[in-house]
Formats: sequence, C-alpha cells, structure tokens
Amino acid sequence: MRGMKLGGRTTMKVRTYGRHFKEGSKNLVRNGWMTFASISAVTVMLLVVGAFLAVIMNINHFADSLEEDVEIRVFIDRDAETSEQDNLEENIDTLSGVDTIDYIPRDEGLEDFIDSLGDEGDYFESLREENPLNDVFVVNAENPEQTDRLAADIEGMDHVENLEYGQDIFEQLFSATDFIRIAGIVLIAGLLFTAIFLIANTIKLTIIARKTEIGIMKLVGATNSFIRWPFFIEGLLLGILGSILPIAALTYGYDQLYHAIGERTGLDFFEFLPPYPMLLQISVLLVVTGAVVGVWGSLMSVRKFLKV
Amino acid sequence: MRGMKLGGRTTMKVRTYGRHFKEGSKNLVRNGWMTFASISAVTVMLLVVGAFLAVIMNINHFADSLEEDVEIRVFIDRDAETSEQDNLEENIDTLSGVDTIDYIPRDEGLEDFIDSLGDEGDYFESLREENPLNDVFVVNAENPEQTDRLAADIEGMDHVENLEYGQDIFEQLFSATDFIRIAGIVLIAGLLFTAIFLIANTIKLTIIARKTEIGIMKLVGATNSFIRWPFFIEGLLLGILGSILPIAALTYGYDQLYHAIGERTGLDFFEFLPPYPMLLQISVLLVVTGAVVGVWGSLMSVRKFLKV
Amino acid sequence: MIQMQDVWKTYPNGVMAINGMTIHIDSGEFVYIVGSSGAGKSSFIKMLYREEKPTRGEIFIDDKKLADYKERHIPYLRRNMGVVFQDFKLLPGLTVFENIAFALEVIEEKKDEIKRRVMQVLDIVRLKNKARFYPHELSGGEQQRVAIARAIVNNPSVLIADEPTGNLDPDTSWEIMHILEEINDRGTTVLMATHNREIVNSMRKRVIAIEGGRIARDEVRGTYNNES
Amino acid sequence: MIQMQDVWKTYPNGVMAINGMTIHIDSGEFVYIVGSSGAGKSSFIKMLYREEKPTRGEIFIDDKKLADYKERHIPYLRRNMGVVFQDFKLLPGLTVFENIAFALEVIEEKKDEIKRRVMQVLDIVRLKNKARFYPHELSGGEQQRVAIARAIVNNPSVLIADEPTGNLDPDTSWEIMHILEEINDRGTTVLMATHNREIVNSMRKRVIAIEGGRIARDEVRGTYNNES
Ligand SMILES: Nc1ncnc2c1ncn2[C@@H]1O[C@H](COP(=O)(O)OP(=O)(O)OP(=O)(O)O)[C@@H](O)[C@H]1O
Ligand SMILES: Nc1ncnc2c1ncn2[C@@H]1O[C@H](COP(=O)(O)OP(=O)(O)OP(=O)(O)O)[C@@H](O)[C@H]1O
Ligand SMILES: [Mg+2]
Ligand SMILES: [Mg+2]
Repeated sequence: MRGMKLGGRTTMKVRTYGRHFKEGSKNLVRNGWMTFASISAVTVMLLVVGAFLAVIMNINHFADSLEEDVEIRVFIDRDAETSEQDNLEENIDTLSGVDTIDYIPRDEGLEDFIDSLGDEGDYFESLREENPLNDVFVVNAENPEQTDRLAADIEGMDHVENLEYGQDIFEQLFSATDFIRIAGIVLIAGLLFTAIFLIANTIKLTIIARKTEIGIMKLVGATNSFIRWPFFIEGLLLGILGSILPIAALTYGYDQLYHAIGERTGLDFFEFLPPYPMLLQISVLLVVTGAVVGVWGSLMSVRKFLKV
Repeated sequence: MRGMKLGGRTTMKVRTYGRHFKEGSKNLVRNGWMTFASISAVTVMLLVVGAFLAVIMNINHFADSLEEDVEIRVFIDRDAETSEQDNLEENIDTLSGVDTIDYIPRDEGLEDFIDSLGDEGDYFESLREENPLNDVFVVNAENPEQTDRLAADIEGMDHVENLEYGQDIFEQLFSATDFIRIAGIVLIAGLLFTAIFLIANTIKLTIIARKTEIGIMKLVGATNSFIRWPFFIEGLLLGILGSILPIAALTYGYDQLYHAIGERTGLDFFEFLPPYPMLLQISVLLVVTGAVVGVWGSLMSVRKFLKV
Repeated sequence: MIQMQDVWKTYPNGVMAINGMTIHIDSGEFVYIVGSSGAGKSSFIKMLYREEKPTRGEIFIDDKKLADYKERHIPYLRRNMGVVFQDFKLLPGLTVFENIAFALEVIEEKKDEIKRRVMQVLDIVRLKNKARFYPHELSGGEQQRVAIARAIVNNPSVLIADEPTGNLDPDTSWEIMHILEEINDRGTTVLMATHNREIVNSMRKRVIAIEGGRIARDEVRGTYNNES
Repeated sequence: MIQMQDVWKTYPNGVMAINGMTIHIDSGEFVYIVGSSGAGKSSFIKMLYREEKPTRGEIFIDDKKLADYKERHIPYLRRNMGVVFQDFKLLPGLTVFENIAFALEVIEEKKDEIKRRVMQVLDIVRLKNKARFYPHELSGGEQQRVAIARAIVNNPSVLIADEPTGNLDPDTSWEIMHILEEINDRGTTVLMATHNREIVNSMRKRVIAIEGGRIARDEVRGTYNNES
C-alpha cells in the first residue's frame, strides 16, 4: 500500500479557501427555505434588539440631561451690596467643578414666578410693590455628582442667606436614572441573549437536517476543518445578510422619526439623540452580533456531527 | 382485484384518535433536540410577550389614573353669597356626567398654595392679610372625555367668575396617554407577530426534517388527515408545554415585584396593577397563543409535504 | 387488472424514461419486469401507484382511469397495492414492528389484529427477533425483508416489488421468491422488477423486458435474456 | 496489507455481529466476502475504514494499528481507501459530478485535474451524460455506479465494495467487474462483499465466507457455495 499521509497537512492550499467560500455561499442558495428561516430569525431578532437599543439610548440620554439640570440656587442676603455680591460670585467661581453661574435679580425672579403661575399669578401682581424675594445665583456643577460638595462649600460663604438644591428631587431623580439605566442594560442583555439563543437554535435545526451529509463527507475522507469552513462562511453570510434589513430599517425609521418629531417635539425638555453616532454604533453592534452568532451557531452545531 | 374503497371514509374510528394522540406525544420524545428547540422558542418568545404585556398593562393603568385626575376648577364670584354658592353647586350637580364636587374655601386654598411653594412660600405669608383668592368648586367628571362639555356648561352659569380645567395639560396628557396606549398595542402586536413568526419558523424546520417520512407514509396508503393528526397533537403539546414556563415565571416574578416594590413605592402617584385578574388574563393569552401558533405552525408546514 | 395505453413519461429534467408503453396485465398474473440499468423499470412501476404521473397516455387499474382519481382517493388506491420500494423507504424513527404495523394502522385495523398480522409476516421473512430494532440497526438485506413484510402485511390485491432481492443472498432470495409465488397462488397479482437472471430463468413466468423506455419483449414463460 | 486479530464487534443494542475474526489480506489481492443476509459482511467492512470500531481485537492496515490512529488522522486513512457503500451514501445536494469531485477536492486536487479525472471515471461507469443530474434523478443502478465512480476516482490503495452490483443488471454487473479486475491488476487491493453467485463462480478469486460473524471458509480460488 502506498505511503499513507499521516502528517496531517495543517496548511490548506489557497484554492481550497476559494472552494470553501464558493461552497458556503452555494449552500445558502441550495438550502433555500432553511436559509430563509435562518436569515429571517436573525433579521427579526436584530430588529427587536436594535429598536430597543435606540429607545434605551434615548432614555439614557434623557436621564443624563435631567441630571445635568441639577442646579444650586444661592439666595443672597437681602442686605448684601453689589460689591459684596460680586465678591461672592468670584468666590463661587474659584471652586473647582463649577460650570456656570447665572445671576437672577429679585425683580426678574418675581416676574418669572408670577409668569409661572399662569392665570393664578394675576392675583399676586400686588407683590410687585414690595418684592419679597432675594437675588439669586444659579450655580451649575460640571458634574452632577459634585453638586453635594459644592453646595456645602457655598453654604459657608458670606452673604449667603439660604441655599436650595432640591436634595430630595435630586436624589430621587438620580436613583431613578440609575434604575432606568440598569433596567435598560438588563433588558438589552436579555433581548440579546434571547436573540442569540433563538438564532443559534434555528441554525442548529438547519444543520441537523444535514447531519447525514456531514457523516458522508467524513466517510469520503474530508477532514473536520474541510467540512467546517463552508459552514463558517455560511454562518458568517447568514449573520451579515440578516443584519442588513434591520440596519436599513432602523436607520431610515429613526432618521424619519428624528426629523418629523424630534424637531417639533411638544415636550421641549426631551430631546432625541441625533442619528449620526448612535445609528452607526447600533449598526456595528448588529452586524457584529449577527456575524458572531451566525458563525458560532453554525460551528457549534456542526461540531457534534463531525465525530464519524 | 378486490373492490377498492373509494368512498373515502370520512369518520375515523375512536381507537385511531387514541393512536394519533399517542403518536403525537411519542414524536415529541423521539425528536429530542428538535422538540427542545421548538419548545424553547415558544418559551422564550412567550416570556418576552408576557413581560411586555405586563409592563404595558401597568403603563396603561397609570395613564388611566392620570386621566382620572382631570378636574375642573370653578372660581366663584367673590361677591357671591353663601346661598348663591349653594345654588351654583346644585346647578352643577344636575349636569349629567358630574362625578364629585368639592368645595375649597379661599382660606384653605391659600394655605394649600403657600404650602405647595415650600420654603419660598414663607415670603408670601403676608398675603394672608388680604387673601387674593376665590372660593373654588373642584368638579370631577365621571368620564374624562366629558370634561370639555361640562366646562362649557358650567362657564355659562351665574356667579362663575372664571374656570380652569387645564385645557393644555389635559389635552397634552390625553394625547400622551393615547400615544402610550397605541404605542403599547403596536409594540405588543409587533412582538406577538415576531413570536408567531419565529415559532412557526422553528416548527417548520423540525417538520422539514421529516419531509421524507411524510412522503413514505403517503406512499404506504395514509390519508392526509391520518398524517396530520399526530402533527396537530404535537403542535398543540409544543405550544402548551412552551407556555408553562413563561406563565410560571411571570406569575412568580410579578407577584414578588408587586409585594416587594408595589407596596412601598416611592412614587406614590404610581400604583402597580394587582396580580389577580391581570396575570390570569396574560396566562390565558399565552397558553392560547402558544397552542394556536403550535398547531398552526405544525399543520401549515405539514401541508406542503402531503402532496405525494 | 392493470392496463397502460400509450404511456409516456418525461421527467422535469427532460429525461424521457418511458416512451410509449401499451400493456395489459390480468388479475392474478405473475410478471417479471427486466431490463438494463436505467431502462425505465422503476419509472414504469412508480406510475402504477401514482408516485409519478404519466406525461401522456392512460393507465387503468381495475378498469378505472388513474387520472380520474381525486387526490384524496389515492391513499385508498395504494392500500390495495403492496409496494416493495427499490430503496426500501422504511420510516427511520419507527421500529421494524412499527414500520410494518403502520400499513395496518392506516386502514384502522384493531390493535390485536395488527400485532398478530405483523408477527406473522415477520415470521415469514424470518425477522421476528428484530421486531424492536430500528432500520439503521439492520443489515441491508434485513431492511429489504422488512420492506417486503410491510408490502404483504395487508394482503394487497397487487404486489409490486422493485428488485426485492437486490440485497439478498441466493438462499434468502429463493425463500422470498417462494413467498411471492405463494401469495400469487392465493390470487394476488405480482409485478416484480429484477436483475436476477437465475430466478427469472428457473421460475418461469411472464417476462416483460424494457429497453430505453419501450417494451422490447413480452413473453408468457420467458427468460431473462432474449432466447433468439 | 490488511490484518485482523481476533476481532469482535457487538453493537450497542447487543447484537453480536462479529465474533472473533482473524484474517490476513495481502496487498494486491482480490477478495470476495460472501455470506447470507445479516452474516456480518458489512460490519466486517465498516471496521476497515473505521465507520465502526471493534469491541475487541486489533486491526492493522499497512502494519499500523487502527486503534492508534488519532481522530484527526482518520480522514487520511480513508483517502487511501475507496469505498462503495451498500446504501451508496451520495450527497443529495450535489450533482453526480460534484459528488465524485468531492473525493478529489478533499485532497486539494487542482480544478482542471479534478474535471479530467471525474469525466474519466464517469466514462468508465457510462454515466457521462448524467454528470449534471442530482442523485434523486437517477435510477437505482445509476446511483450505484456513481458510488463506484467516486470510490475509484482517486486511485485508492484499497477498494472496498459492499455489494456493488446489487442494483445492476447482469451485463452492467460484468462491466463493473471488469473495471474492478483492471484496477486490481494495477495493484489495488480489492475487497468486495457480494451475493452474486454467478460472478463469484465465474471470476474465480479468493473467497472469504462469513457465517454468524465468524469465518466459515477461506479459499484461494473459491466458489460462492461450499464445494464440499
Ligand atoms: N426522478 C427522476 N428525475 C429525473 N430523471 C429520472 C428520475 N428517476 C429516474 N430518472 C431517469 O429515468 C431513467 C429511467 O429510470 P428508472 O429508475 O426507471 O430505471 P430502472 O430501469 O429502474 O433502472 P435500475 O435498474 O438502475 O433501477 C433513467 O435514465 C433515470 O436517470
Ligand atoms: N448499526 C447497527 N446496530 C445494531 N446492529 C446492527 C447494526 N448494523 C448491523 N447490525 C446487525 O449486525 C448483524 C450483521 O449485520 P451486517 O450489516 O454486517 O450484515 P451483512 O452481512 O452485511 O448483511 P446483508 O447481506 O444483509 O447486508 C445483523 O444482525 C444486523 O442486524
Ligand atoms: Mg430501478
Ligand atoms: Mg451488508
């Protein structure tokens, strides 16, 4: 008998890669309905994941902007002179972590207050005669977490009569946004896991149907890697093809939404995230998820039929 | 040749139904991994649908309770005598659709107002000397949609100086809750559709793997309905078995959540829906969806292999 | 009684498998179908139980046109025919017993009767000890014998066998042939496609030779090869 | 050179298919394996290319213990053996051409060379005109010939054929036998399980008869049945 090659040639010839690629893409066509089933599973699941990701990113963005609104209102002693007020402003300005300082004279404050009451405000017009309010500095921290420390520092300064930074609301909001963020991550992780599970499931089913064929290939002398390569390509293509539609739909849909609603939103405290970096991030995530799950599902399923 | 039965006996013998049931359940075991794939697809999808359903039902409930808060504030002429006020109250009461009428004397109103301002309210203590407010009737409609009509009716009455029912906020809220409701329905419908699609897909894949077998059965003289019955049973069992876990998880999870968070929620304007009727409704929906999709997916897929 | 009138069969891929066949087989006959590989024997047989439909021409079974059968009546046609498929066509998920029983469950036979009959035919093909095995646990010849058992279990009026001895040793082949002869003696029409020259030449019966989709020879007590 | 030393094979379901076989086949031999249905011929053959592993005993191929082969070296073992499976084992999704080409793609043969060789063997089994067909579009015998073509296409050192003429008419069977003889003349060891008494008795070669999983007879220029 002629010498048997036992060395297990580990490098493959280039033309063989070409063959694997051709074979892998051919299989997509050959398996017709099965390919459709797999791709549509990828499509549908990625669409759900992508849509939720967009929603959650927007909610997080909203939560961030809420946090940014946290401000310290410094009520200035009614007796303080203009120079003393200027002094106080400079003192505040030297604190690290201060972003902006706005000055609201008491008259302006009353005006705003009466306006904010709407119709009912009319009954307080009389207050204009003897304005009961203080002049106020509105201090914004660079970082909402510094608010606490800044407030403590400012409180000790001269000519500060009083100080308000809504500890309650602030903390409530802060934990609420944290909660939203965590819930969002959990939700997305759960959906992603579900998607991965179902996609891998579907691919597995299509490969089980080819169990006998894999066995035959082995009996005819194919190595495991020779059999695996076309499946690798197939899984990759499945995942990438399956992510095209969700990405297109999300990009188009979000863009439309952004321009239609985002610009004239009744809720002016809420602002949509601009499409540009977000959609790109989501698209990359979807393609990568699709490709990885496709390849992984495919190779995992082939593996157990290779032992022949 | 002996006479051929062409009549197509349409009624099946009872023992044959027994056989189909046994065969259908046996197939679940025989197809091992395929059964697992199908059931887990049902499980996962129903879990997602069920969870979202619970969330959306709660949000709708919240939206409902917001709507219920819509009230009309009737500012009574400051010159009106007590008897005239009583007269007005009676007149309002005769209007159809009025649920409750509360009387808030001007002093109480000012108290509430000053309280609501918190610290800043202190500066308005002086107002107590000459209260600028009116006495007020707070009218609640039985049905938030009637608010508009009631307001118009009341406005024409004697001794009504002014009337406030927050058209803006009301309408904004109203359209917001409508939006939430519609978005919720769309979301659930989308998820349900996705679930149905993926479940049917998975079942189809498991049945494609039995294509040849269905063909053989036909060649051996089985009628279509003889072949279909075990698949019907199988689909039914798949769906029902697949809905058990989501129902159990949702029931347990929601109950825990309700008792842990629901009772001591910081947001006291928000109230969790009580578990009882809701979880039952969701459970029924899930079982029925599972069973219907299971059977439908199964029979649809078998159908096209029956033409042999 | 089986009749074919100028039947043609062209497969979707363009292969002309049967090219004008006219034939008449009486009830109770025993017929060998012979011919080289690819001659059209299986195609001829498949048209009888309607696995394939002729492209042209008419087939009559019991004086009834096959083309007139409604789709939903085909199962009843097949129940009166026992077929041994060239590739066995056993259900892989069912045991030997269940595979054979299936042909009886389909006609809603009683459970006890099913059991009795299945064990009886398993005895005939000498596979009683393999009743609980699955097809993939059997040798080629054993699978073929299961296929034969399934074909005869419901006493069909016509038995159609496509190379039923292809995977059997000569002794077992002869046993099977004697079974077929016995069934034929009891009035069943038997059609059998075969390559087994020895059998055809020893057990003389009507021989229909197919060549290129046409009937090349039709002899009452013929031999495998042309005697001329 | 193939060697078996006291080999036993019991299947998971308890069937004892091979019960102590010791055998020695030299390079370049032509051996018929005969025996009744279920005797253990296929089981014997399957152990040679490691579709099945023996329960006990050692098998040597080219003086190398089969048990010593690592899982990942098995493909290289199989590439030196051409196998005609009893149930053909053609890939249903590939055309006839692609099925045969597969055995060459596996050894990373050049495209042109693949094409040349495949067409050459298709010519040998006389199926050149069916190159673009799929297995299910072929007759039983045609499928069997494709399986034979695939087994010989890469000039294996050993050709193992499990009833390669079971679905072939006598003429085609003889053609195939002459091909096998020619291949054997060129130095290839040929092992062939068969039920074809005519062939075994006319083309005299070494005959190994298996009965109940044991070697019942081993004759250098034997016949199908025991001559005693
Ligand atoms: N499903 C099909 N689609 C296309 N062509 C087919 C199909 N089945 C058979 N053929 C072709 O029809 C011709 C006759 O095939 P058939 O199976 O009837 O031959 P056969 O006489 O049974 O041969 P064998 O003895 O090899 O089984 C062959 O050329 C074959 O390739
Ligand atoms: N995969 C398997 N699992 C269990 N038992 C098996 C398996 N394959 C074969 N057998 C049993 O082992 C015995 C020998 O089978 P084998 O296939 O070797 O017979 P054979 O000589 O090839 O017969 P044939 O001529 O019918 O093909 C038989 O009794 C068979 O039922
Ligand atoms: Mg044939
Ligand atoms: Mg065998």
